[in-house]
Amino acid sequence: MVSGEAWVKKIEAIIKPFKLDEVKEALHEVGVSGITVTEAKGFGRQKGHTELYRGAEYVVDFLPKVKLEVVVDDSLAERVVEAIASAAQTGRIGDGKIFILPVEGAVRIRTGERDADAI
Amino acid sequence: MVSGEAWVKKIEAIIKPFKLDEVKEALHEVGVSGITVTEAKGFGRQKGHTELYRGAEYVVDFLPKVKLEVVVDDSLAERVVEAIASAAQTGRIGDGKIFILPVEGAVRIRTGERDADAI
Amino acid sequence: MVSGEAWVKKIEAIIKPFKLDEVKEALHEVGVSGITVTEAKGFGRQKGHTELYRGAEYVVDFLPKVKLEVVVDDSLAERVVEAIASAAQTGRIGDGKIFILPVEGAVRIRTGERDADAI
Amino acid sequence: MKTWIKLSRVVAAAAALLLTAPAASLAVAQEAAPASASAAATESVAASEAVSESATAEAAPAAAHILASQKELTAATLSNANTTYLIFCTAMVLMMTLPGLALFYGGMVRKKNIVATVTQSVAVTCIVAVVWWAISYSMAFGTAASPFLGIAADKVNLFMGGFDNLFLKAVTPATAYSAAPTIPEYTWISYQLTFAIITPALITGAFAERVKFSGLLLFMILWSILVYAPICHMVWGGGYLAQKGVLDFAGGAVVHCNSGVAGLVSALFLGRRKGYGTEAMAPNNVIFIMIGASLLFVGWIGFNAGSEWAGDTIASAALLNTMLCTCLAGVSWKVVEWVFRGKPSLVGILSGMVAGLVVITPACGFVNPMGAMICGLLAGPVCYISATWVKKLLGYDDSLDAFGIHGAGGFLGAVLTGFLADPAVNSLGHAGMDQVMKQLLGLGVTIVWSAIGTLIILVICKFTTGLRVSEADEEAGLDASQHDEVLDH
Amino acid sequence: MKTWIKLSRVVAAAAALLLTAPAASLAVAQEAAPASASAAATESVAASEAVSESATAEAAPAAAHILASQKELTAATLSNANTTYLIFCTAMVLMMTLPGLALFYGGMVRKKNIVATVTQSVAVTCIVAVVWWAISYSMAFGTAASPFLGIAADKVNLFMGGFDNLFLKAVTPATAYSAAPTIPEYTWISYQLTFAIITPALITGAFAERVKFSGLLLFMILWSILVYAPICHMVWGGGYLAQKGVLDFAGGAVVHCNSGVAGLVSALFLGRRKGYGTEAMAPNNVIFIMIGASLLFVGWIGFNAGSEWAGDTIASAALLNTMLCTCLAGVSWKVVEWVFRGKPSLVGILSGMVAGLVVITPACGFVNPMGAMICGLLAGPVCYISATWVKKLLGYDDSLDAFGIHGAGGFLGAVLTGFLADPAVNSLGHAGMDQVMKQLLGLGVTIVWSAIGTLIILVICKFTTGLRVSEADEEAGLDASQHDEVLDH
Amino acid sequence: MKTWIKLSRVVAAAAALLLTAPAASLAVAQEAAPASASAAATESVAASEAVSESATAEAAPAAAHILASQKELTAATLSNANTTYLIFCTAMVLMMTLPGLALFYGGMVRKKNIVATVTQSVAVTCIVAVVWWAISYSMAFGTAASPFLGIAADKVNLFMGGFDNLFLKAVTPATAYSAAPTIPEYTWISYQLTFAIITPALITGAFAERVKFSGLLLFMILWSILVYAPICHMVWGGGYLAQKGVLDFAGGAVVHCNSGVAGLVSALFLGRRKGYGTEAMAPNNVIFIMIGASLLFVGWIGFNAGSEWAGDTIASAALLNTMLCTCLAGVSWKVVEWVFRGKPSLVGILSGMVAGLVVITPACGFVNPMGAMICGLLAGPVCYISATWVKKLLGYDDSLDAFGIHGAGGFLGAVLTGFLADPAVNSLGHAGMDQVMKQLLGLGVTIVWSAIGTLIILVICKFTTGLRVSEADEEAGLDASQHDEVLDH
Ligand SMILES: Nc1ncnc2c1ncn2[C@@H]1O[C@H](COP(=O)(O)OP(=O)(O)O)[C@@H](O)[C@H]1O
Ligand SMILES: Nc1ncnc2c1ncn2[C@@H]1O[C@H](COP(=O)(O)OP(=O)(O)O)[C@@H](O)[C@H]1O
Ligand SMILES: Nc1ncnc2c1ncn2[C@@H]1O[C@H](COP(=O)(O)OP(=O)(O)O)[C@@H](O)[C@H]1O
Repeated sequence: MVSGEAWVKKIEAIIKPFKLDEVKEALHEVGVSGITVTEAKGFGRQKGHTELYRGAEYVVDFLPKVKLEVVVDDSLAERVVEAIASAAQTGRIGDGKIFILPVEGAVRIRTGERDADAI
Repeated sequence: MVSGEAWVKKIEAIIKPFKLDEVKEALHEVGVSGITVTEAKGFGRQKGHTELYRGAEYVVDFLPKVKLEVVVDDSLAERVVEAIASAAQTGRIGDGKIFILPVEGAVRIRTGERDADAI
Repeated sequence: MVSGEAWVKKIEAIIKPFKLDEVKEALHEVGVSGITVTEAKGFGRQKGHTELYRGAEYVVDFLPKVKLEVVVDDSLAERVVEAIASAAQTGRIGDGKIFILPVEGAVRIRTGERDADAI
Repeated sequence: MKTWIKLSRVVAAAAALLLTAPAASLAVAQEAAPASASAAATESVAASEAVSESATAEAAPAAAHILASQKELTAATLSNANTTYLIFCTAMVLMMTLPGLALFYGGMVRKKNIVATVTQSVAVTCIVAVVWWAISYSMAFGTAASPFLGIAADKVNLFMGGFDNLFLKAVTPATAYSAAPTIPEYTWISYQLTFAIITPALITGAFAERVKFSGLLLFMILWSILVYAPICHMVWGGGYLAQKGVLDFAGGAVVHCNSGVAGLVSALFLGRRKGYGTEAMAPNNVIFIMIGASLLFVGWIGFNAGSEWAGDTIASAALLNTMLCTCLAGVSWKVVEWVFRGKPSLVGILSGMVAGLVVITPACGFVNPMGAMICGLLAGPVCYISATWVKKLLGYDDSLDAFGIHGAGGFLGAVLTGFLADPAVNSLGHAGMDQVMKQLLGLGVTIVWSAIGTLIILVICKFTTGLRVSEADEEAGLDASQHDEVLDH
Repeated sequence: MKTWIKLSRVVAAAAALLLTAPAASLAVAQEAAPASASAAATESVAASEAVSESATAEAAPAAAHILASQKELTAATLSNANTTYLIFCTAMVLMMTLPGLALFYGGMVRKKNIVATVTQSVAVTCIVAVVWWAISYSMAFGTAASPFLGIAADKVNLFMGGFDNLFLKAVTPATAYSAAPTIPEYTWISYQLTFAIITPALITGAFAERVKFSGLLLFMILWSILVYAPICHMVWGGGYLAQKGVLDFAGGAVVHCNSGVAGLVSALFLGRRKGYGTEAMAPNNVIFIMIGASLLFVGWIGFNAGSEWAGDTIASAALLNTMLCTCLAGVSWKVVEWVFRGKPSLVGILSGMVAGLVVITPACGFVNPMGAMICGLLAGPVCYISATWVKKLLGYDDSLDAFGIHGAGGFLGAVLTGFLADPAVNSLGHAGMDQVMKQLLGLGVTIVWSAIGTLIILVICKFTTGLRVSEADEEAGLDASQHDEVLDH
Repeated sequence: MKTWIKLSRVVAAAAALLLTAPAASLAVAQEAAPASASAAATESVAASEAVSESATAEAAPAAAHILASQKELTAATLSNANTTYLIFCTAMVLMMTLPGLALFYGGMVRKKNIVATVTQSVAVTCIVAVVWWAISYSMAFGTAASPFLGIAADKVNLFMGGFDNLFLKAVTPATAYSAAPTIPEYTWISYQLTFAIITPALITGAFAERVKFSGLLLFMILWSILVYAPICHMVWGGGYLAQKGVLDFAGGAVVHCNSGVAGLVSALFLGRRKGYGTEAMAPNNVIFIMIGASLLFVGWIGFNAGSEWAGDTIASAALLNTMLCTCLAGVSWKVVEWVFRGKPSLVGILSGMVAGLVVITPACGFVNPMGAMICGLLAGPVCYISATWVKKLLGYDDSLDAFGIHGAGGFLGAVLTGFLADPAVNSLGHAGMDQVMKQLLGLGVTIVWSAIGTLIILVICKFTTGLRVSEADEEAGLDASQHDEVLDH
């Protein structure tokens, strides 16, 4: 079953946490029915802050981000990317990134359905 | 070293949290020796709930899930998928998904071993 | 835009939490400008511990790990892998793994830049 | 078949409880003769009360246990010092439940049930206060003046205080309760309310992670009325057990044994949690457990030393005994655990401390510090065994050890009181086999009443509100399914 | 345009507040005649003070409300029992703010603001103590001896205590405050300080998640001096409202209505949080809310019963009333919520309990337990409506319901006191429409003074330190932007 | 080589400590003459004790410092008010350690060590209580009747109370301690126990994140006996420093300077944590720090005002002084931090408040409010400098600033007491250079005794149980390696 051919894509997006609701709405409109979200910390161009406790200095350059994973049919991928990109944008540094990865197979655990049917 | 050829697969599974122990056991039996687990929130067909605090309504449609990542040899992939699928199944909505992704290289940090030896 | 061709790689590393700062420094030196980090639990050769609460035994074989994700140009991938591998190494069991995955596209949300420009 | 297993467990439990009956009846028999003497003594005490009390009210308030009635309070009898004492003890015992017990229990369940578990302690507090005001204070500390269901008033008074004081209607700013004649009854009601709250709240530990919220509320209302109030009256309200000379300084039987047994019956009746024994059910937050246990410790000073209702020598003994027994029990549990488990755990030391607090509760105002150390030395190992080995052996799922610690510890403490009471500390105390038999009588009656009462109430709840959530709700967690409110968003 | 909306809201608020003015002026008019009589009475009381006090000081300390002055304290008049009482009440009320309120509010905001929210309670505590020492104690509890801005001393005294006691310079180990003549003034100052701390701290609930730290500090300093001290003096320092016979046992007007109104004005002035109504703003940690609310409950015993300044019968009534009203309000909010929301929530029960605590505050030392139950029955639904429907309707963003609960609850409690006061509990209490009018007068003056004072201070802050953080800072969270200190690393 | 560095550090520390010796010996010399006079005075006081005490027991309890002995307690001498007072103070000081200090320290370490850090406070509480009962109470507050190691009893009594009261065998319900003759000795023992608990518990801050649990337990047992008990006896048990007229109201030297110095020596002896200075070691939970600091503040009222052992005028002064100094120190630290760090932090304000609490501890019952404000103003900056710059400069790793705050603050407070004591507040107090010299004597003796005693104990532990965990265990965290119990599953 592991086809080797990637008709399905995984879109990973790192966004600002307070944009999650808007992005979810946008994805919903595009027709995405499933999303998985993880809390993450991001390090990038956006500057963090310095914490000082009783003389000890800690540079906190990891900022809170949210990581979204959406697996969709190839045909939908571009629209998903655009939906995320526009909903998550503030124009300020640190808005985040979207990555597209190939997926070779998918299974819906409840039913055992495979690949395109599974997502 | 980055071979470009994907003899190794990464199996990602989003499952219900209380199924983690069973899935771990199942994977152990199949011969998987390493698993990485992250807490996640899932949005899908399974309905969440609405929270109301002093008049303000919050739709909590992200439900707690656990994300498993297992990197295995191509030959083991199908068995791993099946082991997860059967151990994580409750038959109720929200059981989750399994995705198979290609991996182009692997390293064991401790020893520097590469690819198949590393996992 | 989704090229299908993977000129860009995603390096995933599972490391010991207290090595994060060192690895970050190492990546910085190699020229990596963005990293995403997630807290994870790892199961592997490294042994966990057993917790006993009032007679009930819980085998805690998932140990705290940190998962790093770095998306870089193909050309940089090998150096990134080496940087992580050497910075994260303690030589003791449980040091973790590095995986290389193909990426088919990337977007910087703030600007809409694509692929290599986006990372 | 499942029902069958459940039934058989309940039967087994009933059988186990009946085993205590012989001890109880034995004790009753033994007491038959002295009882009349004691009754006579009681009367003569009552007769000389007017005299003795003005002279020694402060010196021997525990004597008032046996003489339950409302008294007039005047500017002359009011003591600001004692009232101050009891007001603060009220605050401290309240703190034991909120946030103490709520956190102690909340930290021990899995994360998906923490909000629900905490809510149980909060809701029990609210609902019991209302019931106390409406009904149960009258039943616990009233004096029945008229027959009830054809039973003569003085017989009724053996088991409950009657219904003449519903809605506190007989209480005024100028009344005091006979046991604490220098303190306004308003404060007495408040202080006793905090005991009436924490006792049922302790039972929630046996229900945890699977009980339906509506069922829990109904259970608690009925239990407060049918189980707590009568047992409280029998021991502290001048009822049957008080007259028999049972010693229970701050609630070994009334509070701990009572709630522990109710917890055991409930745990057996509800059945185990889904996944019990196979799934990991480690505490979600041991820091919350620590905060909870610490506030229990601090507040318990108001519980134990407070049960003297005055800051005097007996209260001082209760204070020191409480601190010593608790700390030594923490050490003794730790040592046992270190030996058997390989490493000492925070939850272990804290469990030992709570065990010590429970064991010293009935004894604290009767024993001397050496007695307290003996209690502490035994508290750790005995409750360790009860909460680990016995629970495993019998296979019931008393999630947070309401029985394992409070039931067993309360029993142990009550028995030890009979062996260790030192008249130099408290003239009402007296050690010896006869006292031990009295203690067993008190425990037997408490256990039987509590077990039967709890069982009846459980059956009522099962067939009305329901008691256990559905499997899917249990899997999803009570937080989401019962309250639409989760800790992590 | 935004400014326009903001302005119009402020105007609307001002209008709403003025609606209360007629009631107030009406009450003032009604009081015009009896006022002189009352004043006369006051004088005669003052005259016979030397006699009456030694005889009845303990029996009727609340009378001292009207007689504000410094008294000599000697070994003969000092009461160790009462001093003990008030020292512990001080500790308990301190615990209400730290860690109580800090956690109650801290748990309710989003995670990115928890540190900042908690810091606000801590910083307010520190800064108010210094201001209290330097200025506001003198203004609240001093007695002006010289004219101020050309106003005669006795007129000044109607509104504030003057500046003769700045830096506590007139306080010695041998002075007592007339209201509590058996207790050293040092303890009185400490106890009252805890009230002066929690009142402004309550307002931070309306500021939450968007206020600039420096702006908050300036606001709090000015508010302590210009709003809290005068209102405190008017009601408790023997000022205008005390003389008018307004009943406010522990601070329905002084503390709750006052801070609630200030919160409303502040919320309107600051405008809503970014994302209000669209973004999810669920509490970050309901367990912290529970700990906070529980410690508020426990500490409130020191607040309410403590306001009798002695552990006597009235304190006992305040204790029991506080417990009953709080618990019933928890139940009544829960029931309303269960009906309208489908499920009861932990935050709901806790909110109900806090509402009950607020409502009983002015009444606790005047009503009987039945009165307390009436307060509790109403507290839940009324504050539920105010904190949910009214807030939604008016569209202001009072983040943590400083107004919704404290404003509305304080108002309700003060009015109910007028209806329910029972002279059998407290001879100073008296129920009836005339008393209700007095209560409305007290509320009217408090509301108007608080609203106008707060508005002036907000304007001052806006144009000096600034009041609201930048949009980017609000997005990033106050923890990072104001304190460089976040909960999760 | 590593050992070498370690050794050299220890030597450096010893040298540093010896620098204080001249001050001490200077003071000793200065005291040589007046000492005999003072001793004579002491005797005469002792002679007239029977008379004076019944008359002035309440008025001047601190005088009893010098007169250490057991007294008879009768119904006539017992004060319910004072006993009530001390029972609650006991509960409050207990709360300082559990859960206060446990959370304060637990929140400051990294997440992998939180359980272990908290366990340290809990375990110290348990173990010290047992040691107190068995040995150290006798050594601290007993009176040696027989020679020890050939030293005459009266000489022994200068440094410790002897072994006649092991296992509390001389304590009965009818005894009181001479310093608090109106309170049962049982309560006295309990109250003093809470001090004996928190002092070593404070030291765990210097051990944090690298100490072996078994080593810690052994250390604490020995330290309680060899360091705490003698120093406590010297200052509060009528020993050498009491006779020299050292003023230490609530424990500036006995508790804070003592534990701070022990912490410094321990930190130097153990060496730095792995990764110190390179790895991020930010506090895992500032909210826990806030709860801990707040409960320290609240409980400290029982610590400071409680050290008067009666709710009187001096206690009132101690109460107000504690609140003012604490709050101002919170402000003054914040200001310094705002200037040097750019933003004020929650941990900063809380550290300032704890610094203020420490500084006012020896002074609170001797100074007036203005004096307290001076203490507060200095507490912030001085402890800020000590906990940040000095620590950095000297390079030792006192993880949670046991020395930085308690050592420095205790020293500062003790010295300021000599400058600021106001006889109007407490007739035993007296300001001036002579008193300052006495204070330096007290500090010198405390520092030298504590440093040497601690060093000896550390060496013993190192070669028996071991003191520091292995590198791998330190990396994995103490929670997993010492207790098999982690916060996050
Ligand atoms: N090369 C990369 N690999 C993985 N994650 C990245 C990479 N670059 C950026 N990120 C993630 O995107 C977030 C935002 O990136 P940043 O450089 O701060 O701003 P911008 O998105 O505006 O370019 C980072 O915090 C990090 O989580
Ligand atoms: N297309 C998808 N991409 C990523 N994750 C998905 C996707 N669809 C579902 N998921 C994840 O799987 C979980 C279960 O999916 P759901 O639709 O609720 O039920 P079911 O698994 O029964 O189809 C979701 O909560 C989400 O975490
Ligand atoms: N096959 C795998 N797939 C995914 N993660 C793995 C795999 N093998 C190991 N890991 C991750 O790497 C961590 C370290 O592995 P482990 O076997 O304990 O030691 P080592 O890295 O020394 O071989 C594990 O805790 C797990 O998180």
